[in-house]
Amino acid sequence: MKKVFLAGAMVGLGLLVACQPAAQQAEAPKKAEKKKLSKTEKFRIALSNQDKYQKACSNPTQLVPEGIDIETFKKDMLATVKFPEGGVVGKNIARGEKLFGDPKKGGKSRRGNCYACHCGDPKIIACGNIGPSLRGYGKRGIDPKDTYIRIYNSWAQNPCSVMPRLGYHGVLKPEEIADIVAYMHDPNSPLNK
Amino acid sequence: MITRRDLFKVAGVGAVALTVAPGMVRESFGAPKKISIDDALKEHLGTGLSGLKESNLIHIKAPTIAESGANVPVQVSANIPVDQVEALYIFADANFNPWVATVEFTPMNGEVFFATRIKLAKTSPVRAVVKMKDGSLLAASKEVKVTVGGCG
Amino acid sequence: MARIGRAIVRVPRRISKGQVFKVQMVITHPMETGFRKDKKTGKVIPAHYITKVEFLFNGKKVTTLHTGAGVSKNPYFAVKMKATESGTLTIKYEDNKGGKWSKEVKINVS
Amino acid sequence: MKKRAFFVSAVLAGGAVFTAVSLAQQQLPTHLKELLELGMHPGHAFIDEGREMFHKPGPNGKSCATCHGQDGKKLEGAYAKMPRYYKDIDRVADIDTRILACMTKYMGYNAKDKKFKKKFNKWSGPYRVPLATYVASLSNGMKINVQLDDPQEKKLYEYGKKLWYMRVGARDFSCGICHTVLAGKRIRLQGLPDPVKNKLYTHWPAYRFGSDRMWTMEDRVRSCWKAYLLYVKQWHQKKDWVKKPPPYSDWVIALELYMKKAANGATVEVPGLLR
Repeated sequence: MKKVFLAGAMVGLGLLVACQPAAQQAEAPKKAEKKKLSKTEKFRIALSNQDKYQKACSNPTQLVPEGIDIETFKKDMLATVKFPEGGVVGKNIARGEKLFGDPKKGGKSRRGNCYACHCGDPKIIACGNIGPSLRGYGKRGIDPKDTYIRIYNSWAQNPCSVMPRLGYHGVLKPEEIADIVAYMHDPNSPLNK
Repeated sequence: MITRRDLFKVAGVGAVALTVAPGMVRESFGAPKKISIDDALKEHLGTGLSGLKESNLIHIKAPTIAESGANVPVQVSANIPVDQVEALYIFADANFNPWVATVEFTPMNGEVFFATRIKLAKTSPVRAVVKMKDGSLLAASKEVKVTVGGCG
Repeated sequence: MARIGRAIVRVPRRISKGQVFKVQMVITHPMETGFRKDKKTGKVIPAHYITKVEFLFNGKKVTTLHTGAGVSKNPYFAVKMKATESGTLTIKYEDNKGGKWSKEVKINVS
Repeated sequence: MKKRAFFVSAVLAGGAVFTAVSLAQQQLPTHLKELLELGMHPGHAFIDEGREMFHKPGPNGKSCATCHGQDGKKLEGAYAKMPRYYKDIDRVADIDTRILACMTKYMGYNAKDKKFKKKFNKWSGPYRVPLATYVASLSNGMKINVQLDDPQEKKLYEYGKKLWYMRVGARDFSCGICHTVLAGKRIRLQGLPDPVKNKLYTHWPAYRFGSDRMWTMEDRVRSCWKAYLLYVKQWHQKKDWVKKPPPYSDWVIALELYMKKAANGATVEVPGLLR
């Protein structure tokens, strides 16, 4: 068991040294890929994929970064945000709605899954109260760019927030986030009616 | 009454058996034909929705919001002497086959009571219909909202 | 699978004469509707569900349940009955694939 | 005898609750409460099945009962002290791991037999879940009492604590995010419990009506990891996903140990009923 932890720690250190945002890591695939990894090995690597910012947030207080100054933290995070070519407000509102939470499936969505934590469309009852309600979001006069950054990398505004950094990890592509922003700011969307 | 249900059952099983055969009638299976509540009532009771009499003697206990449609607890009781009752029917409107269960009572039961867990395809009323010995049909219903549970 | 058809029944331990009591049971059964597809193979899982449950007390019919695939997996049923004498409650149940089982419970009236 | 008494009291209590509950409409799901009011759930069938399995001889003729006594006499209270260090297998084991070790070490099942392993791991399999439920039910009514006497236990406990707060994966989750920081809030309509503060280990293994399955804590912890979206290289390439830690691994047992130690003093009530 000792070995397990040691090995894990070593892999972790190795990756920490080469710590880069996931989006950048993707560009340099390694040759070792061909070797088939055992499940145990895979899990160990996945755990050691923890980046330096996640590590800073992994203390019992959870929502306060440890070891990194808050301003630096925000600046680093903001630097990772990539903007789509067509601007932060996308055109495909229907796609935005589906990513936000498909009303046909009771607000389910494999990608955005916003209703898990936020309420919005009054027709969807099964919405969480972890985040603030997004009812009438478009009417609050919030800059769409801020909305975009919030979804792309919420830690740029609110370090160690519980909101997943959806763009940073590549869960949503920049264009997809732009569509969600469009859906949230559209005056005709059920959120704002 | 029983022969009718048996017929239906046979038809249902037959349809499934057919679709299991590879490639055959897949299309018809892709969208199984939904039986409307009216048809289901007609099939089991011989009359549609209009033939039911709402009654406050029948109580349905079911959750208002269900986190999982697969397991909705339903308890039905009725303030009617059991020897006047022939059977109790439970229907769920939005299911492909709205008929869920039939309970035949005898005086040995002492009380009109039945509890079970049922499947609900989506938000819909759950109906309980009591068929009296004199042939009249008393009904009650309760709307159950089915939502997505957990993280979704 | 051997476990299909396993049932557990609960009745109160002591029953006074003429008292109305609850009989609860859980049957282990998949209750397949026949509409569901196997996620891995994409094939339709054939319907398999309990069709009939009979409650007999000392050989006399108490209740018969006719059920369809609308009842949940591992179905739970509860009915009430009254007894004026001790005896055996026999519960017979069967499914649409020809499975037949029965379960006996002692009822002690005091 | 004890069990019978429990039936009666359950029926009586059920009746009392039934009349007392008002029909007030709530916006929160009343689902679980109403299911509990039914008084009996499929979890109880697993105890029955486990009892039968417990007395069934393995390939070498020995059954669980051979060592542990008829009806698990010698195992009463054992579950309340698990996970703990076992000398014979030289590791800290939770109930699933312990059952696997017993079956392969003493009952003649072959640990390398893939068929057996698959059958054992399977949710609907005849060995792991029913046996775990049955053995856990033997500790019903007893107080959870996990002690860290062995250095291995201590080490694993510390590691479990670290894992609890470790934020990782494409969703930046840790166990603590949902179950410490956000405890009391709702994810959709599901209330988030705090298993550490509120000593919630008491009702596992539990029947979860959302999936219609009996879950042991091993299953529960492992499927929590699924929500993390852990990945080796890129999360959106399916082959790189790491959904769950391997079964019976120290990662799982460490978390179990951390949670169960926190539940010390609470009374075991198996099987539970949850969403």
